[in-house]
Amino acid sequence: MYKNFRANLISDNTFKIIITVSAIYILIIVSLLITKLFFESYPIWHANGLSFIVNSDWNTIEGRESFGALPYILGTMITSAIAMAIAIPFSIGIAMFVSYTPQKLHVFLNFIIDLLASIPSIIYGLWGLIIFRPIFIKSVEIPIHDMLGKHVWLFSGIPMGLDIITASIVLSIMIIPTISSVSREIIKSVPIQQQEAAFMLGATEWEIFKLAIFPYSKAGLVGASILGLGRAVGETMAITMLIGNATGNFALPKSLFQAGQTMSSIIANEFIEAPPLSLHLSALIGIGLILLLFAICINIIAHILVIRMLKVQEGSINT
Amino acid sequence: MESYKLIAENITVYYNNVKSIKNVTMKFKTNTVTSLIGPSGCGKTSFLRCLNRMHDMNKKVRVTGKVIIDGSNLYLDTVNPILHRRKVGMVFQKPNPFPTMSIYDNVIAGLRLNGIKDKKILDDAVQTSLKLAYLWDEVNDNLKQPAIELSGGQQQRLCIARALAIKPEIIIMDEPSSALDPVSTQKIEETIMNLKKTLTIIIVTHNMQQAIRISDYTAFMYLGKLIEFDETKKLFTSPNHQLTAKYVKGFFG
Amino acid sequence: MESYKLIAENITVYYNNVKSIKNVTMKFKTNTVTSLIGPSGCGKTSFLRCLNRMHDMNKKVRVTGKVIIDGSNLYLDTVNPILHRRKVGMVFQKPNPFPTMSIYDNVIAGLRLNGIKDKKILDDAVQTSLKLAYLWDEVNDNLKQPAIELSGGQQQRLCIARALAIKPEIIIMDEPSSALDPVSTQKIEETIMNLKKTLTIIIVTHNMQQAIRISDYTAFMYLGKLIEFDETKKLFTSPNHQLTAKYVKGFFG
Amino acid sequence: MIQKNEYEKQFYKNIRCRLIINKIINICVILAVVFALIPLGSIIFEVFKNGITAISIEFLTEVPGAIGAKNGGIGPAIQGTLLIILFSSLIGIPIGLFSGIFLYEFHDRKLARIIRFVNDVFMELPTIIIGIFTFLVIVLTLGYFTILAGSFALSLIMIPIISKTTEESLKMVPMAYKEAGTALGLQNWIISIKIIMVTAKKGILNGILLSVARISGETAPLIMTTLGSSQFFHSFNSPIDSLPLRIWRFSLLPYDEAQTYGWGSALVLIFIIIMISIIIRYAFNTRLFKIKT
Amino acid sequence: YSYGFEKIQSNNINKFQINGAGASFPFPLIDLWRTKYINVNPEINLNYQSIGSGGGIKQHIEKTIQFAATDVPLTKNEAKLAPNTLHIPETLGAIAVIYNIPEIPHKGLKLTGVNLAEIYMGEITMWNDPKIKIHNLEVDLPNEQIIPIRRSDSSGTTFIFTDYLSKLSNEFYIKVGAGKSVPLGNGVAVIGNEGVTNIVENTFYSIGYVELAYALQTNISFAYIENADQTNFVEPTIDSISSAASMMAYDMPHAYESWDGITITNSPGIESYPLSSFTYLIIYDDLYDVINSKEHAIGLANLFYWMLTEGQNYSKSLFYVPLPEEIVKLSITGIINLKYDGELLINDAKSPHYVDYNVPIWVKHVAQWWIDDMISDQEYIDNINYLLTNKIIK
Ligand SMILES: Nc1ncnc2c1ncn2[C@@H]1O[C@H](COP(=O)(O)OP(=O)(O)OP(=O)(O)O)[C@@H](O)[C@H]1O
Ligand SMILES: Nc1ncnc2c1ncn2[C@@H]1O[C@H](COP(=O)(O)OP(=O)(O)OP(=O)(O)O)[C@@H](O)[C@H]1O
Ligand SMILES: [Mg+2]
Ligand SMILES: [Mg+2]
Repeated sequence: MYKNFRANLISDNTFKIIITVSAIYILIIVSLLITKLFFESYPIWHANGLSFIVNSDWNTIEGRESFGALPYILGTMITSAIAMAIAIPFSIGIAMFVSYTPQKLHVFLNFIIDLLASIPSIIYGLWGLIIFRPIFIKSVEIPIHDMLGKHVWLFSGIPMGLDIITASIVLSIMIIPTISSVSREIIKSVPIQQQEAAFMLGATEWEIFKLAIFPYSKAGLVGASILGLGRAVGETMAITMLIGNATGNFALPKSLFQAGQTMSSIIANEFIEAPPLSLHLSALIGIGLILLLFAICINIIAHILVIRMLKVQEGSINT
Repeated sequence: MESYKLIAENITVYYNNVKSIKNVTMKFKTNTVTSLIGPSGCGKTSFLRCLNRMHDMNKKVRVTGKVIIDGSNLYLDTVNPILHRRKVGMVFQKPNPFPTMSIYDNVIAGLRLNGIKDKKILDDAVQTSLKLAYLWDEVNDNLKQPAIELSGGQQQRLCIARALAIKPEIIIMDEPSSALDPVSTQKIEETIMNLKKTLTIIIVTHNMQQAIRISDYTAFMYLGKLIEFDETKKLFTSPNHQLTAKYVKGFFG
Repeated sequence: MESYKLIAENITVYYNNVKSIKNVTMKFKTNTVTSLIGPSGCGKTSFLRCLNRMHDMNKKVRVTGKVIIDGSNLYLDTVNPILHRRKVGMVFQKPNPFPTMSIYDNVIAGLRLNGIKDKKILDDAVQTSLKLAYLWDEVNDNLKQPAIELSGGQQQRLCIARALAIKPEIIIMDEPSSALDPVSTQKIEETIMNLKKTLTIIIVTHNMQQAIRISDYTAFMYLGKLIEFDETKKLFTSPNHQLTAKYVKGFFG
Repeated sequence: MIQKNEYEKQFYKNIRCRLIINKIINICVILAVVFALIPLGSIIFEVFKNGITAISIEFLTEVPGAIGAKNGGIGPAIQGTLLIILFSSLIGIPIGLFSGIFLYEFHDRKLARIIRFVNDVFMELPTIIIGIFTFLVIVLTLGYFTILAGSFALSLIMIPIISKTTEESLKMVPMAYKEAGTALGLQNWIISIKIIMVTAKKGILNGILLSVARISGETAPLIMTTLGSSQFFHSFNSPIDSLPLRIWRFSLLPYDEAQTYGWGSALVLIFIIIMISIIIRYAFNTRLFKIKT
Repeated sequence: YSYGFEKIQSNNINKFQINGAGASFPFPLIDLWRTKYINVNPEINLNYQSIGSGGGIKQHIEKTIQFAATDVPLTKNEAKLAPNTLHIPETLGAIAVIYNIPEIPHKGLKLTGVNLAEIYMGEITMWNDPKIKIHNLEVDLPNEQIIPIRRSDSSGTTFIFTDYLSKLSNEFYIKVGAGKSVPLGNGVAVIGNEGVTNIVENTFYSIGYVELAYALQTNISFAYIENADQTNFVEPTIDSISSAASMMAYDMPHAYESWDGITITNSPGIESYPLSSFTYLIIYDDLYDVINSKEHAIGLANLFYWMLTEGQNYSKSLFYVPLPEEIVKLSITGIINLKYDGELLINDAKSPHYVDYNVPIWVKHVAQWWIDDMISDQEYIDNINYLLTNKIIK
């Protein structure tokens, strides 16, 4: 045995302490954040109680205040749901494609995806407003509205391009790179032996995915999607530029072609200007708190999903 | 020509543009067992993987040559390798069961793909295949157990069962018994002898006794080249090439 | 007592609270080779992993009993297993070189990561270990190549070299040559005979010929129990137990 | 026992269908790629087309000129963005990595489960809430806007992303490598960092880059923590500028010149992110982890 | 201008940054001042960030910046949180009502405040509604639905606009009211002036309101609005806006008084544009809490003084309206009140107008009422006594 092996075994404990402290840091920050949000929003809970969640009035004028968060809660749910429904298949498609393409195309696609994941949301917003909106109105909204607008409530309203559907689509475009970038890494790290096994059984590419890649990586893919959902739920700038920003009862989502509002967009629209110590400010922070609870719910659901799906927890096959 | 189930012609394999297998040609007769022997790294695995276009998976590998199964060339662009792979079962050097699936699901994975849903057929297939692979007795009351909880040898036998379940016409095995104890090995050998009646078998082995026991033909490879391919008896008793003689003696001596 | 390098006493292993190894006791003399044989799934790997507290990694496994190396019990809470693991080299059933490292880095991983930086020592260690593992000639002009690009057998020999590089006092090997061709196997066996002079070696094998050739003692396990542990000659020629006789005959018959 | 020809019949009956399904899915996948790339390509194209005309040495190095005038540049914004990315990475990357390792190492402990959950929630928090929080906790306590508040806020955005991706990547590393390391008598932290993490480095790196990219485009929290500035960085107790803020401000102004500068800033921002990503990838691939022989 | 307030020379000011934030409306002007003032005093770096009026007020209250700018004066509640705040009118602006009617490709559609209120409340929905038609007989209004666009983010622009509409339409006042963000549901809301301009530009039959500069920069059509006397439809120009401010000058409170509810919308005068507005600099009268040395405080006072005098010359190039002289005087009184740790930054004796302007507006009102016989002599004397006992006048 070599004499100069490091005999210093304390470092293992040091390491344990470092990683534990780092992890607890997260816990502390989040608790602090929740406490802070709760105390800052206390006046609105005190004044309105739970009716804050089910009411839809919104008036910020001094002396006429009335605050209800329902439309924004619904707005967030609907936009994120539509965005996820569009983005997940696209993202996983891209991730699948990237892992099966020839080397050169693969490098190029990776580059593009990474590039796109890094474009600030504000640029997506500008693009959505200036480039996407006019095209979308002309080629999608107006034809659909003319055909179905009168009969189907989903497509009623004025096709303005500043509405729930436009915001959701741009939102999905934004989160596609995030989800596909992470999914790609997950899919790439599925052990090749797994794929060989499926390959040998005469599986088609799709079946290889179904049989060998998906079961192995599904927990990771759910994780990637949650990452995307996180971005969707919390996205502020681009949504604010595109969703039409209705408030109060007008923001209750009734049609895809109607202006809406999400929780983060109303905060973005009004937080900066809400006077200190006002009920308005505490209502906005209250919405922030709801958003937080929202995130918690999403995670509980995802957690249940993952636990159901997850059997391999670590690594591949044990010896 | 018709008596050959599988013909590999002029196979050359490049890894990152470096030749690893050089112009290998082998012909495998229907319902025979052929052993591939040779020192570690000589290209046995690489060659086997050509036989069902397994290299398609890896973009850094290039294969040239022909592989003709039942008269049609697997390497033509117009051919769908999936149709052929069904006929070719494969067992790898390292056991690779699907880790998320139970033992049962692992065995019938291939059948499920082909759209077979009838539970009775599936149950049957599981039982038959596991019995053929001599795993049945150890797992029959625990078929729902995750496959990764099996021991190494058990996993390997599970992989054999999985390959057998799709009823291939050719089966290629890369050192299937290297992780098995002698009893199982012997039984696997019996299985092979048994399967020979209906199947064409190609097997890589380091155990020359095994090669002698089970195979009709033996191929000796060295540094990516096929040195000698002959009837097993002939190759082991009076090889044509010095290299073969040396290698084979190296074992016996 | 003093002549025993390693004593495993009353080892019992539970997987998910199911006993897989039952009260196994074995004593290994200094500078001997002991073979572990037994059918697949009988618990050989599980037992080996107890010898350097490898099961610590898996929370679903519980081990009871004592493992005494050089007089101190590895399973005491006050003992740091890391210090002992350095005395115990281990080679696994499946080759597992570090995939991101080159051949060179793999061999010296144990040294460098333990803080040895002197380039001369490292170079020396690489050369000596690779030579001992009979890999040197195949890779010496390509030490920077990624280890995963080696063939299965080459990878296994690399893992042996890696284990040897830390100069262990005991080396435990789980079917090290199952993926090797006879020539390499023979050389590995020579290595083992050579290492025996300074090391205590425990080896799992399915190849009984190998057990006979290299080992001083042989242990036969069956269904998680130690059936017989004796001098190799004695065990193979006149076993005490019927089971052993049957198993050993199964091979010779 | 299913008979051979019966099985064959089944196979040929189904194979056509399977191949068609496969083909359809392949086509869908390709369509997905194409459809996704069209808008994304369009974004890059627009930014490039509109932004390139703004780029000049003066634009990259000077403080802003008067709004609407054709002189000046975004020097302070570039400097500020680089500094903020640097500082938030200094806080965020180690904490993210270490907490990711914690979640991996102690994955079944109760504490780890709680923290994993909290972390997932954390990841979903709108960045604007993080901005509000930092404003309340740091800016108001200190009494001034500072790069430190901004970096703290952005590090809070990075940490959960890095932590999550690190854990996911580590989980993908086969146990066999951990076992090999353990058998070599290595300490746990060495196994974790020098073996497991190095094996998983691609995924981890990807997470880090994703988080850096994410924060470098953040606007909302910076408005509340660094305010923005038309001057270069000169002290830790005054506001600092950054590119997203600049883009935001420019985009809200009526002057054509401001619009052009806005696109120019966007182009510079994207360029910076690409450069950071290339440099980090390069550094990781060569110096840090490839051990010289 | 000369108000006896000379530039105080100070040799040992280090390079010093003055941070301000607030309304987006004056941002281009203040930013231009930043680049010009470098030549006047290179030691001072001005840094102004547009985060919205409310944002500026909030940061002012929290004392994280040295000064703020706002389109809307502090309300009573805000003033309570930030006592001793000075309001210093800084420049003048106006809101243009922009529209996109392809059939009328030029500016000059005539609208009354009531029209606007009804459009935004959804009571007038068609462009060819008779209530609009009656003022625009010379053009052919299309039979199309009106799409009203408004600001989504809370903003001073919306405040001024709704303040005007509330003054004109009682119904609007009751249903909606005046505020930085109001519960308007009709139409679509967009973030920022630029957003509103952009959407109106690209959406046929839409109407919106933006700061004048945005309308002028983009050459979009904007409407003439009926004046307070209902005698004329006024185009927003430098003169008409300036007139609106001048007409109100003598009703303005002093810098240190409450400005709650003070606006110059619907200002009288035949040529006054009714959607005009001040923007204000707001600053604590004692700078001790926000600046760390007297030298720097003096530097800031100098800068403010320069803004209100020479600085006004730069307004026109950016479509801002220079403050009328009456208002400049009013603003200067604010600067004179600036203190550092209790010490006035300039000497009283040097500023003859200081005393002049030290009479609170309500005193003037009381005097006016006494002249008009609206209060008795006794009441008037009581009032003067009150002023003396409370040391408001000496
Ligand atoms: N991780 C695990 N979880 C549950 N059971 C396990 C696990 N690993 C092994 N076992 C069980 O423990 C028993 C002994 O396994 P072990 O791997 O020790 O056998 P072995 O003698 O090494 O076999 P082989 O020769 O096939 O490698 C087997 O029945 C196996 O199913
Ligand atoms: N993925 C790969 N990339 C680069 N080279 C490879 C790769 N796989 C194998 N090789 C090289 O090709 C040669 C043949 O390897 P192969 O695995 O076919 O040998 P083998 O005969 O199966 O050996 P063993 O008996 O050890 O399994 C070896 O020299 C090996 O280094
Ligand atoms: Mg091989
Ligand atoms: Mg084993």
